[in-house]
Amino acid sequence: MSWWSDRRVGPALGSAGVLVLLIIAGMAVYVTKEAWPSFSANGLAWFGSGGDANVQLAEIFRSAPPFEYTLRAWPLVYGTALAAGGAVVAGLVLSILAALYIVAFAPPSITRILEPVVRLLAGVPSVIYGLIGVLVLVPFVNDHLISTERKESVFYVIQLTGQSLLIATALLTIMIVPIMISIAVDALRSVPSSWTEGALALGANRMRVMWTIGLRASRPALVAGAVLALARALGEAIMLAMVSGGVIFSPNLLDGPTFFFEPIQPFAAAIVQGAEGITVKPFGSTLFAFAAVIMVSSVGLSITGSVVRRRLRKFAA
Amino acid sequence: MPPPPIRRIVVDAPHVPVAPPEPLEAAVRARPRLATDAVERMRVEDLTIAYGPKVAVNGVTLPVHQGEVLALIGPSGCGKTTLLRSLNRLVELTPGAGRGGKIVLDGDDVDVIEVTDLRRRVSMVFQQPNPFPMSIFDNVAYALREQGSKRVKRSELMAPVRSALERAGLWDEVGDDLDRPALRMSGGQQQRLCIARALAANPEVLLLDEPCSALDPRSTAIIEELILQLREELAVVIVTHNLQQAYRIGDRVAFMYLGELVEYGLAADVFERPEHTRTAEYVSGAFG
Amino acid sequence: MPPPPIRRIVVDAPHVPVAPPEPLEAAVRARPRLATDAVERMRVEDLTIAYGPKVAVNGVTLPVHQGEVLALIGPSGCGKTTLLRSLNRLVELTPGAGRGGKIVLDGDDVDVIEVTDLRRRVSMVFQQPNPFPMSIFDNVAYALREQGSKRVKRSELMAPVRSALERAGLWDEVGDDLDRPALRMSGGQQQRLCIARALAANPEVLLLDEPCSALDPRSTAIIEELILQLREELAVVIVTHNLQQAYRIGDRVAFMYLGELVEYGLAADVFERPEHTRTAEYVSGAFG
Amino acid sequence: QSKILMSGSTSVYPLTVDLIKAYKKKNPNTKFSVSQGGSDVGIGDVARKRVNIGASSRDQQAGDPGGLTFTKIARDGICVVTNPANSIANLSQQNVQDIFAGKVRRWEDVPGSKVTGPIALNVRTESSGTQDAFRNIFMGPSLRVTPSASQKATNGLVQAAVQNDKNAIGYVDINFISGTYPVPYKGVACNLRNAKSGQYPGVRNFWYVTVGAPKGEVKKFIDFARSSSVQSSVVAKHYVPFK
Amino acid sequence: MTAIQSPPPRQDRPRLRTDPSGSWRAWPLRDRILLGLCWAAGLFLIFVAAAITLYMAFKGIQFLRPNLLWTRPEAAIDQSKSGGFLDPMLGTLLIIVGALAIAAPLGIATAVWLTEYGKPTWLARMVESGVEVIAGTPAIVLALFGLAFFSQGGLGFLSTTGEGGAVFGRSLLICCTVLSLEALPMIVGATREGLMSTPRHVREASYALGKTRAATIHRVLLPTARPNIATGCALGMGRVAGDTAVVLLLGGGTLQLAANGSIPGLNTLQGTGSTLTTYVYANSPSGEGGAPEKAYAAAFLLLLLVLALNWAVDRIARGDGRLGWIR
Ligand SMILES: Nc1ncnc2c1ncn2[C@@H]1O[C@H](COP(=O)(O)OP(=O)(O)OP(=O)(O)O)[C@@H](O)[C@H]1O
Ligand SMILES: Nc1ncnc2c1ncn2[C@@H]1O[C@H](COP(=O)(O)OP(=O)(O)OP(=O)(O)O)[C@@H](O)[C@H]1O
Ligand SMILES: [Mg+2]
Ligand SMILES: [Mg+2]
Ligand SMILES: O=P([O-])([O-])[O-]
Repeated sequence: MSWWSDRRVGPALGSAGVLVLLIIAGMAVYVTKEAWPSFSANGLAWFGSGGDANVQLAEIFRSAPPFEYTLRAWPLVYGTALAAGGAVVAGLVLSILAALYIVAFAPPSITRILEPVVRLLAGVPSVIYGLIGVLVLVPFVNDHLISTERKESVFYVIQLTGQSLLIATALLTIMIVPIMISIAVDALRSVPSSWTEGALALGANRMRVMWTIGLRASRPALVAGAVLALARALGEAIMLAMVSGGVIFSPNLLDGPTFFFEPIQPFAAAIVQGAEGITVKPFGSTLFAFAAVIMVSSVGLSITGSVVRRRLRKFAA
Repeated sequence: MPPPPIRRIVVDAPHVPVAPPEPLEAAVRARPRLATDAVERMRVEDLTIAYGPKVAVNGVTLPVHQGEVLALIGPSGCGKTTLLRSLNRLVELTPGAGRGGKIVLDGDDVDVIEVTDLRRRVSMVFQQPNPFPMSIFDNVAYALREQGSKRVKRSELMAPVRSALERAGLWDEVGDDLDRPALRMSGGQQQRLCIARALAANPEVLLLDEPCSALDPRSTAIIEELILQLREELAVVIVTHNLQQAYRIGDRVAFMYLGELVEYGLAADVFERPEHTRTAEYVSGAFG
Repeated sequence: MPPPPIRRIVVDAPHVPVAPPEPLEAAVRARPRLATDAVERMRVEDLTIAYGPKVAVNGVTLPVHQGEVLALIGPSGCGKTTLLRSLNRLVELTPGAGRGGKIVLDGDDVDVIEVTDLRRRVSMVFQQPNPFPMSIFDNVAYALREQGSKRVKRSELMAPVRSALERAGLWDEVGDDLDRPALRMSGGQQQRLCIARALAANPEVLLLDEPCSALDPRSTAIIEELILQLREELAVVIVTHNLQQAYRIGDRVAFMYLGELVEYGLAADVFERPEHTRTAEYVSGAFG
Repeated sequence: QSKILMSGSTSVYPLTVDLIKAYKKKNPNTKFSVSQGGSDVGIGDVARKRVNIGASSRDQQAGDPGGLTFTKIARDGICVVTNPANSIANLSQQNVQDIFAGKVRRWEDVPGSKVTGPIALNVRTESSGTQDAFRNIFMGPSLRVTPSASQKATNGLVQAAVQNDKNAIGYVDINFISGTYPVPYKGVACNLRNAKSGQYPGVRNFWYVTVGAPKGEVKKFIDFARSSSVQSSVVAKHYVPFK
Repeated sequence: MTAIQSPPPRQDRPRLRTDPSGSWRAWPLRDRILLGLCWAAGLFLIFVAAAITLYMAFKGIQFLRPNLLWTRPEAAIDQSKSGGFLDPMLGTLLIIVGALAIAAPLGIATAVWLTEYGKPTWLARMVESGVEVIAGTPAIVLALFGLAFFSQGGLGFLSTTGEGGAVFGRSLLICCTVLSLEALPMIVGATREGLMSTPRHVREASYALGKTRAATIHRVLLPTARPNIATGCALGMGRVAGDTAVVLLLGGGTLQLAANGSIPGLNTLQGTGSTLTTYVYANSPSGEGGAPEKAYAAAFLLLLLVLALNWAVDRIARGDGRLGWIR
């Protein structure tokens, strides 16, 4: 049998794919194993609210054997959802407009600038976003946007320092918007030109063509983009750890505009924040539980996203 | 067994007259000469279109008459589609496409007509049926809705949609369920839907780019008949690679080769008494 | 001005004989009848090919004779390409494609022949010229080299490469610079290069899928002549949508419609005395 | 040729690097590999025998794995810091406890404050040695820092927060006070001199942690670090000798 | 007969129409507002990118001293003595090269298998989803997984072992291994894109000449897809260079590259170290390094690296204007 026989090369290449699967399986097993004590000690109440999560984490950290695991992680769930959800909603609007602009309306000279710009924004390391956040944006917001009255209005509950939902969401939006733009642009560009030209030939203007045909046909891709961006937002750790406030807190919508200036702590940021204590058994297991939650949700999201995208491919053909 | 002798294509040979398609011969001979005073709807003057450095249409001058069907023929890549798409300025969508020369619609340069207006007046049907992924009704109503900026009620649109479907000979087949997705129709129906969609805006000129090439004989026959009916109300330009079709429905035929207009004239003249060798070769099937 | 009368296509009408293409008439008439004892190289028996639920070829039985050109004609989508691709089992590459029936090469079922062997013996040229992005020499030598390797010395390969290029009539044009990238050649040259590439492995059957549809008349003529020369050494099957071409070079013609073989016979018979209405309609240009 | 693997506290890391430099001058054949990750990482690593020495900036506590020996190698000051715009003359232990426990929430209510408005509290995360020391020394075992305080993962973040906000207060390692105002505690200014002299009470311990008593090369290195000459030359530059 | 003679071919190039949208003035108000918003979104993105680049350039150039580039970082309380970032730069390079050396073969093999073989289908679909899953798994989760996984017995060769064979489990090599997972989906995606965009008839021409798939891949497909593979690698390298979380947890946190083990070259990888990202992190207020000026200078270098990789992607893709594979 020759070296270039398919019977030899096919399985050899296929084993690379199998290796990928093994890695994922390993990851799921290890993270779950490490996280298990935290989940089994709390049951479903793990996701509920009650008590102060900051205090609970401190107790977990300090506990002597037999270890303490009690945690009500709702504020973390809520903080994650707020930051990621807010970023995805803002990102959806921004990315749709920007994608339309790139595909249909920008002069070629600006498209030539915008494409590297989008790629650059995707490529800027999160530590640089964090650096700008913590050294520029946080002091700015603290000095100019949060009045003393506003601080005093809530200071028995939480202190406002500039590290806030607002900055976290804004930076997160900038970080995920390139993914959404790239998917939206690809989708808009792959809308069959027979449709767009057909609409143009009927005398519709180009904006209407993009709305009634382009975006309509790209809806699955927009959903897929949002889903993938959401997965990315859930997992962003370094930047959020740097700007999101360092205290586990659930911003209260009833506080009006102050809501946006209240700190949050998403799961991923909490992991970075607590990383120094990872070897302390109950605390480490709690951090792994955070990771497990992120892992399960992002795996779920990316599978959803790929299913939607596969649908899209079928539909485009 | 020895192979049969080789039969060469004689390139650049003097032309030999071509017989018209047999089944139609009688009808063609009986056809009255076209009036020379037919109203000129559009006129292409010294038109040149280039995609970047590649010249696709080269100095073509051509009139389009009301009440006639103009058939554009020529081998693959000779610029038929490009010429057609320049008539409603669709060619401008291709990045890098440039235009020289002039196109006139009813005496106005097409460049000064608002482009969405122009495209409603000079409507186009494509080679592949391309209904939008919406209901039949929404497809036909598309041009009507996009005309104004306000939302129009469905009931108000019903009359024009019905009339367009009737003119396209589709009402009897689909009139009872206009909410069906257009993509569920058969190929021939889809193409007629596209014609109906183009007709809904009451165009003055109808452009058709190989509208039957993806269709079966029955659908082809229906659409050919439809085109002949429509020509009473508007000017029709049709691109086709089916020479018999050009002979059957074209009142005038333009033969293009390598971007240039080689021959233009009445259908019977071009097919039976072509002036140029290339035309004779092409209509006799030596290439293409 | 009243429009000229409508000329209908008469669907399902009794057939009317079609005249052969005028310039070639004399040659065709003079052509000797084919010997009925021509060696049968391949045979397709009750072949059915489906892409998922869509049946593309339906119960076709067809012999392929040594020393003859078999021309497959039929409207777009009727399954010509699919039939051709099943002869060298290329169709198996399409996911979801399924086959029923039998294909025989020199008495062996193609399923029992090693597939890489089969494809060397039954070689194929495609509609689009598709030379690989390498030099002319490497393109032609591609089939000669061992799987995937580049080790064989150039000098050893020179003789067969030269012979293949000569048989494809390309040696005179490119023989002096075989290291030129193949993609820099003209379309007609590229297509002849693809033929040379297919010939290099000394196939027994040559399949051609609309090899001239992207070419100009001069290249078409060269390739047609080439095909007629090749048929002396091997069996040729050609798909074409140019009826005149089928008439010119086909010894036998098979007309397919909607996946079925409607008519099969000597070229003159199919074109002048078709047995079926559909064939008559198609060769007279009523559709397609 | 022997090799010592170390990991642990980020606060102890600069001191460890200095100690190794000094040690290598006399013992060039000993190889070191030092990584950082936090006090608990050091303790965890050494307990699992991944390293020979774990560095810790916090004292041993009940939850730590058994069988570990904590050897003190230096002491380190912790300062309560405010923005330079708020140069308070003095804070008593009561003041500090009230502020950090959240009892007093306005600068108006803090004697000697130069600013008004809400107090912005900056504390360290639970896993940090500085936080541990602050709790033990300033707050006492029963009082806890208010949970609404902003928890910073590092001294640098506290420092930056205090630099940037005139209403902020926090506590940092004595080496991170630049750009802030170190508040005199119990009437004693927070500086290295007062810490060395023993007048300044806010002092914590740096430990090298081993499994069982130090042995062999490890013992040699730790003994070297604890020797009075090294303590007065290397350690005393930025830290407080442990004796 | 009214045959019209075509005029001789024109010599001048036809005039170019560059702005087919020129007619927006005639649009309804609603559409003009939307157009305005589109412009605003596009310009906003340019503004953000320009602001980031210019701010980092301003700060970076302000603080970047040549000697920072070739002095080694030191742990020192006194910032003037804490050295430059030679080691983090080398660390970044090592990690890029190492991660790519693992991800490229694995990714290309996976992509080729998926597009060219893909049998059995269920396995292919699982692998496909697997790659998606890896693409969607956050770095911090990968880092924690690495922390738990690589300190297992038997994996000591990746880092170093303490007494009794306990595996230390943190090293540059482990960073490379984990980070290769981040680069993997990009390489797989780009390679697949390249393979799939190779016209079907090209590979069929090869099969039709009796070549096996393997031979076709080797001689025809991989050479054709080379630009895509290079693009995927460049994007993957950008991703690896920009990662902080993994190196923070798995890099060991030494400032200098600290070799471990006896085989020269490999021992650097087996040892601990830092990269530009962790250096920035450590010297930003977030770390204990406490030298924001140096953080800015290093961040500027990091940004230059990202820009260079972007430029490479642009060059490789020859501005065919695709934004794909950013994720
Ligand atoms: N977007 C484009 N960019 C560059 N060249 C193009 C483009 N579109 C068409 N061309 C070239 O312009 C020439 C004319 O193309 P056109 O589509 O008008 O031919 P056609 O006569 O309609 O052919 P067919 O019968 O195949 O439809 C061709 O050579 C083609 O390669
Ligand atoms: N990969 C495929 N999957 C599904 N259906 C296919 C596929 N390829 C071809 N078909 C369908 O099979 C039928 C026959 O296709 P085929 O390409 O053989 O036609 P053809 O006669 O060669 O047409 P043409 O003259 O346009 O080349 C068509 O209806 C086509 O839509
Ligand atoms: Mg065309
Ligand atoms: Mg075909
Ligand atoms: O010494 P720390 O653990 O507070 O950094």
